[in-house]
Amino acid sequence: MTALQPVPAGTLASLLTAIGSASVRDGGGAVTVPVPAARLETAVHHLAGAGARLADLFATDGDQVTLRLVWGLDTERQYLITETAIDDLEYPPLSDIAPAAFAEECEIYEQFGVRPAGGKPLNRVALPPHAGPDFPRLGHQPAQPPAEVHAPHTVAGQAFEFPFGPVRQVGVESLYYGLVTSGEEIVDLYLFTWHKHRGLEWRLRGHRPAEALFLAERAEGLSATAVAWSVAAAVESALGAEPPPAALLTRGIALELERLYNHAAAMAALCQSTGLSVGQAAAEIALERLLRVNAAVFGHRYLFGVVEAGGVRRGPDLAALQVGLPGGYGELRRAADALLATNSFMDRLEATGIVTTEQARRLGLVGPVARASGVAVDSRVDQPAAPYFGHPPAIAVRGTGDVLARFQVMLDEAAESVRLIGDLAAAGPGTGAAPLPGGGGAGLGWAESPRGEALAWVSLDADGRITRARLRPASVRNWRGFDDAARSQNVFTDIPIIEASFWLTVAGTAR
Amino acid sequence: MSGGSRARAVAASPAARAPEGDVLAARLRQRVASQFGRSLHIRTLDTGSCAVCEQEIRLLAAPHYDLHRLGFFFTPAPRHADLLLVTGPMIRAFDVAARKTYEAMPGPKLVVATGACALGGVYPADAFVYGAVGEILPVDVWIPGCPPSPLALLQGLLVAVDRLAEKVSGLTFTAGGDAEPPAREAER
Amino acid sequence: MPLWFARGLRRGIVTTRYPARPDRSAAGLPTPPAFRAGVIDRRLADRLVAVCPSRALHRDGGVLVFDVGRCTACGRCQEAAPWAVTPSGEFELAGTSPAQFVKQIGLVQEVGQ
Amino acid sequence: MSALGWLAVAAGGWGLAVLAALAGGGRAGAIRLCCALSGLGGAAAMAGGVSALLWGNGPVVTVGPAEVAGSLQLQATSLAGVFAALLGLVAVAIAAYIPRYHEPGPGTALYLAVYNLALVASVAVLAAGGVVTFLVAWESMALLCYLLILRHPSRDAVAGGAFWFLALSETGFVLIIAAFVILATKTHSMELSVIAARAHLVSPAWRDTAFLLALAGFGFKAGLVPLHVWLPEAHPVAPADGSAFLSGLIVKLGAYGIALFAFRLLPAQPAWTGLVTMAAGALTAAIGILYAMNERDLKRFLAYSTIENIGIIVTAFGAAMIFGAYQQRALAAFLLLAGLYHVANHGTYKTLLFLETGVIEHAAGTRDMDRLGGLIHRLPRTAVISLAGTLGIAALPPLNGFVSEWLIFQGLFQGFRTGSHLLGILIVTAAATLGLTGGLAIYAFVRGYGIPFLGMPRTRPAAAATERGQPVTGPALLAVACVALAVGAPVVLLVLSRAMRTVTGVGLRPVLLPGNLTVLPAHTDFSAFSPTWLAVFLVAVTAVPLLIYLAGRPRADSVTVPVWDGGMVAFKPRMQYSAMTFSAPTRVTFDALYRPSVSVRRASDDPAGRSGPVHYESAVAPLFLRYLYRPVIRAVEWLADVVRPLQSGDVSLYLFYVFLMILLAYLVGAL
Repeated sequence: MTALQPVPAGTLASLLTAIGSASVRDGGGAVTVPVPAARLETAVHHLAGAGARLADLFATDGDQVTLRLVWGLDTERQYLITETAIDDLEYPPLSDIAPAAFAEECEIYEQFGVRPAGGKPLNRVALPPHAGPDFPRLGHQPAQPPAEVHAPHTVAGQAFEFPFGPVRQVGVESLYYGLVTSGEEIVDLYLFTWHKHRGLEWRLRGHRPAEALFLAERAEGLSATAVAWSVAAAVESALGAEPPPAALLTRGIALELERLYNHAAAMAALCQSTGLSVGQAAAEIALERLLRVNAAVFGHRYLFGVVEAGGVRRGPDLAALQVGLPGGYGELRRAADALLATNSFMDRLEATGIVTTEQARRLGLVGPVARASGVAVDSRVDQPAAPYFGHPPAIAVRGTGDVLARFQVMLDEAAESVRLIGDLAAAGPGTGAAPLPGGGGAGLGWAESPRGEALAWVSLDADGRITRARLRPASVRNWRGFDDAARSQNVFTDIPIIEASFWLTVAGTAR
Repeated sequence: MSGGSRARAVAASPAARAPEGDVLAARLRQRVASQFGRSLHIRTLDTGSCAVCEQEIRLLAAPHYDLHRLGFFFTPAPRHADLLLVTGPMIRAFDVAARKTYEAMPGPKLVVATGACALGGVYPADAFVYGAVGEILPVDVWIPGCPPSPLALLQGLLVAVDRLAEKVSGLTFTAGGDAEPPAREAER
Repeated sequence: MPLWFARGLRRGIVTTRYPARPDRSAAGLPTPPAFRAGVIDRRLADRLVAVCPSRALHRDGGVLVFDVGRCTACGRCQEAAPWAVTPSGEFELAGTSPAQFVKQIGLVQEVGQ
Repeated sequence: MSALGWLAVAAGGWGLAVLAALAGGGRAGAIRLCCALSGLGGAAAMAGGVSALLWGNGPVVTVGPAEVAGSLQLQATSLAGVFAALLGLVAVAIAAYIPRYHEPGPGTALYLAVYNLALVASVAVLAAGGVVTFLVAWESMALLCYLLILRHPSRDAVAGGAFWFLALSETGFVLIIAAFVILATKTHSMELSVIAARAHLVSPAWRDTAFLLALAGFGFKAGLVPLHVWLPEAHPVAPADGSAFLSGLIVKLGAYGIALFAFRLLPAQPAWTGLVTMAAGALTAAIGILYAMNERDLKRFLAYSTIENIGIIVTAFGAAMIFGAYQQRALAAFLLLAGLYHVANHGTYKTLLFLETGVIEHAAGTRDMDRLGGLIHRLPRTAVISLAGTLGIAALPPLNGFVSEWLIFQGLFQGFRTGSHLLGILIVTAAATLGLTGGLAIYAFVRGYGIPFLGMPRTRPAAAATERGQPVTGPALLAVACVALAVGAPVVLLVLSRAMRTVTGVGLRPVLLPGNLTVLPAHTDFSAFSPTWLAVFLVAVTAVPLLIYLAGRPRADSVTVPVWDGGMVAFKPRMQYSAMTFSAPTRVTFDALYRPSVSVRRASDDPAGRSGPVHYESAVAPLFLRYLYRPVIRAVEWLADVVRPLQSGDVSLYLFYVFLMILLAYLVGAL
């Protein structure tokens, strides 16, 4: 979705003056502000203090490494990008001010060799342990490999690590948990995701947008539309292309269908994790029917290949939508009602895996997880763009932050999605794509995936090839809340429940 | 690793797979079919999929498809598994785990590569991925699709235990009749 | 639990009869392309090869080689040449050797102009 | 030769050992000679103990003029026989252990001299026929043990631990003196046998007072809760053989003292003193094992387990007293026998375990369970021997601990024979408490053996551990003794039943051993089992499948693959159960007792996100130190401040004090 309105006066302006940024560049989907390395720390202080949400942090590698911070100015309906050129190998430790930045700091160190000053230990995020100097990176190799300082069992301490994975239950993605436990409660929990790192950002370089979308859809298949949309939007805003409104309506329908089936799948997973097979069966019936709706409407059960740079490749089969959707959602609704009336199920959900509002803000969580913890962040409303201008969704928010709250948020969102689909379908969606103009550029794109805000930043060279693509699916953010949730007075058997309620993918994190 | 040579052959060139490899595979499948034909336990292995193949595999057990009626069962323990259902392009960082899982299974055992990634479609072999499951594990049955629908998975599993004949070798993927190419075909 | 029991009875059976009977839902699935004989020349073949994002197509002299295993049924080749490429409708594609997936589509001499 | 003669020989041998140690000046040869003499003395002591058991109480032998208070009065008694035999066994094992454990040197020589003197003092306690002899021997034993603990005074915590031992043992000594003084004044005799004969002269009030004083006084040494705090402080700081001697024997002397008062000096006890004794025992057993559960230091762990076993023994004694009061003399004798049997058993395997702890400490450089691991591969001999001791102390058949605990349970289960419902219930409650204790003991020793010996080494030293040059004969001897005490149970019971006839006048033989190696607990109509056949059966049950397995070896075409680990890169030592995590459930269940305090320092607590290690600490609150001893210590210090003014340093003032005291004494005498 491309942001269309100009830079407003007021808070943003005052922020910019506070940052002391000389030149402001609008367009490319966001307000872009150059910030010299010397003033970066104060700028981050100001922005974090003013309640700006650090949505992403990444680096690009030209003749020198450039650090880009993406801020969600959720009150300003805007994204703000600060650009900082790093001349030496260090930059001020941003995660001390905005803790959400930590994992990205680690990633940037792995990929570009620049690290936050102060020498705090950095975890390994994407690179496998055996990655040598010749292992492909986006930038230069780090001075020394990132220390793996995940929760070692200190002898003075009395906890031990319970290894779990990477090959886990049947039909789930590969993921390694280090579960540090005192024998009863969970003391700490950490994840290794490099088992699934496929180097997508590295692959995307040199591709044309069309091929890039093919790969981007497969970065996180369960939110293919959202990720593809974010990349497409980034390309469009980089090149200044205007997708036809009908195509944007189509994207909206696809995105909401995606949300619908994902929440059904999450419901099935919740039932499985609580051992309620009958509920799982009911939820899976709903899921399968919704997937068939997808296939009937867009020709693919998981909505691959709908979004195209500049528009969409396929239009929705509205007849099939009218026929299929009510039935599919009816199944979902009935299963949900039955579940809400099943005490043995609800008791497992209540007060399990609590994420406090403070944690959610601190770690920059997004999507249903954040909204269940009382943080009403939703890029469809905070940074609205077509087609959501005319059709704003009602955001579902809960305060308790436990699994039950996340479940309820998902149910409310499902209902809202059905309503939205109705509106969007009524507004006359269609197919078609605007041709992409030539000339390079860089732009930011975003879409609200079922897991939350999916961001993408793409820069293209003159003949339309990608020079750097940054993918940030929502999973990247929300896995960071997972260990906090798992730690809050839980026992082993709660962890699958919490994981199901987060409903994240490893593929999206490792990409 | 017993199937190593076969795996290499696959890697070398898909077209030129050693025929005696086929014979071996067929014999193995018959053996498995005779022993586990009506009760086969499946362990899944994700070597870097995009999480959609996993979703489809989970749906195999859902009411709409219910693979249990065909005598297939999922088991989390490779020790109890007769068939390894592999998704993803076989990430290099994961090969240790993949080999361990395969070696943890008792013989006779089958490997089914699932999805275009696992068949070398999406990711070319490079520093991140081997590009195909066959590079590491001795695959017996290949199931194309992105993702392979639960029906396709069912058919593949039944082929794996010789309860269905594979039909892909019989397909030509050519359609009869001919139409005149429109003029606008020239540019673009 | 009685609640669930009643629900189950009311819900009835949704399970497919596949493989005993064909399943109607298969109709909605994306399927690999089928190439119309006698329409595809080398130029078109090269364009099809170029649009294929998953390297399922390559041209080997006068033959278009199609690796079904690598095909993601994304439909890009059909968009590129709808008159020459149609959905095959085949979804039962499991094979017991990679060789079975490799299909040779004969090309014709220059068509058009 | 008479029992007393054997004991005299033992004392002589140990005396010579002292001389050898001092004369040798710590040369290796001299130390070996000293240990040889010490071992011979031990053998003699065993002989003396056994013969005392078999041939009953000997005559009282007075060395020196009878009328002088300082003269030695000695007598070999059946009651002391078990303890004497145990003393001998422990002495032999330790003698075989020392030469490889202590490196030669003057310090060692001095230590050996002290140790052998302590042996002499202990045997004197057991052979004492008179009050003065007993008290002198007792006190010297205590002081010598204090010196034993001080083997390495430079190390930290040693002085503290030793002082705990000395302070509590002196406190107990005062009470013991008081008890003896009461008896002596009421029976007008300083000779134990005479006191026992005239016990009926003592008025019930004085009798019970004396007994309770003795119970408390000896309780300090035996480690009855809440008088137990010195054990976990003193054992870790003493050298391995020193702790073995403390736990194996010295605490048993406390039990001997209690038995001496309960069954020899004051045989006619009312039920309520027995009840008090039994309750104290049961409480001690339960609390001992519960605290053992949350110790990471092997020696502290074993020390608490000693407290538990003393509790079991004293429970048996208390129940015996109750049955005695209710004229169930057979049961009383039977429970006393069972208690004594457990004394012998515990002395054996606890000595073994402490000695092996010393081996582990020397091999791996630590006693902290959470720094050990995988020792079964590096110290195979130690592992096997320790396993014998562990099975014994966990009271698992076919080892000796099971036999004696089974006997005790069988005795307690017959509480209904008292005829009083209340007492019956109380006794069975005690049995239930011991049941809980037994269960926890198995849990504790699965942990105590599994964490150090199984799994992977948790530290580099543990990985590099080797048992080359480590002592083995001593512990091995004790392991053999453990098996013998179990398999040879009928013989042991034969001997003990003879001793019981001497002590209680009840001939248990017919109701104990009806032939074919079967044991009946005191009444023929209750229950029966045969330790020997059980052992044979169990060995067969384990051996047969083993043979079948060995017969059907894995066939050639089968493959061996590593254990399924979820495909992770590599197991790390940090991924195994640690001592404290293994016992976490008990900390939750019994948190009322433990009051565990948890402190977590976690990377994600630093606002900068997730880096750095997690550090988790869970400490168990030392209730007795906090709520019992600290106030007492403060009171004592306050008292000292109060009376300090008396100490002016002025001689004439001191003479005045003396004058006042004499005056007071005359006045008291005149009344």
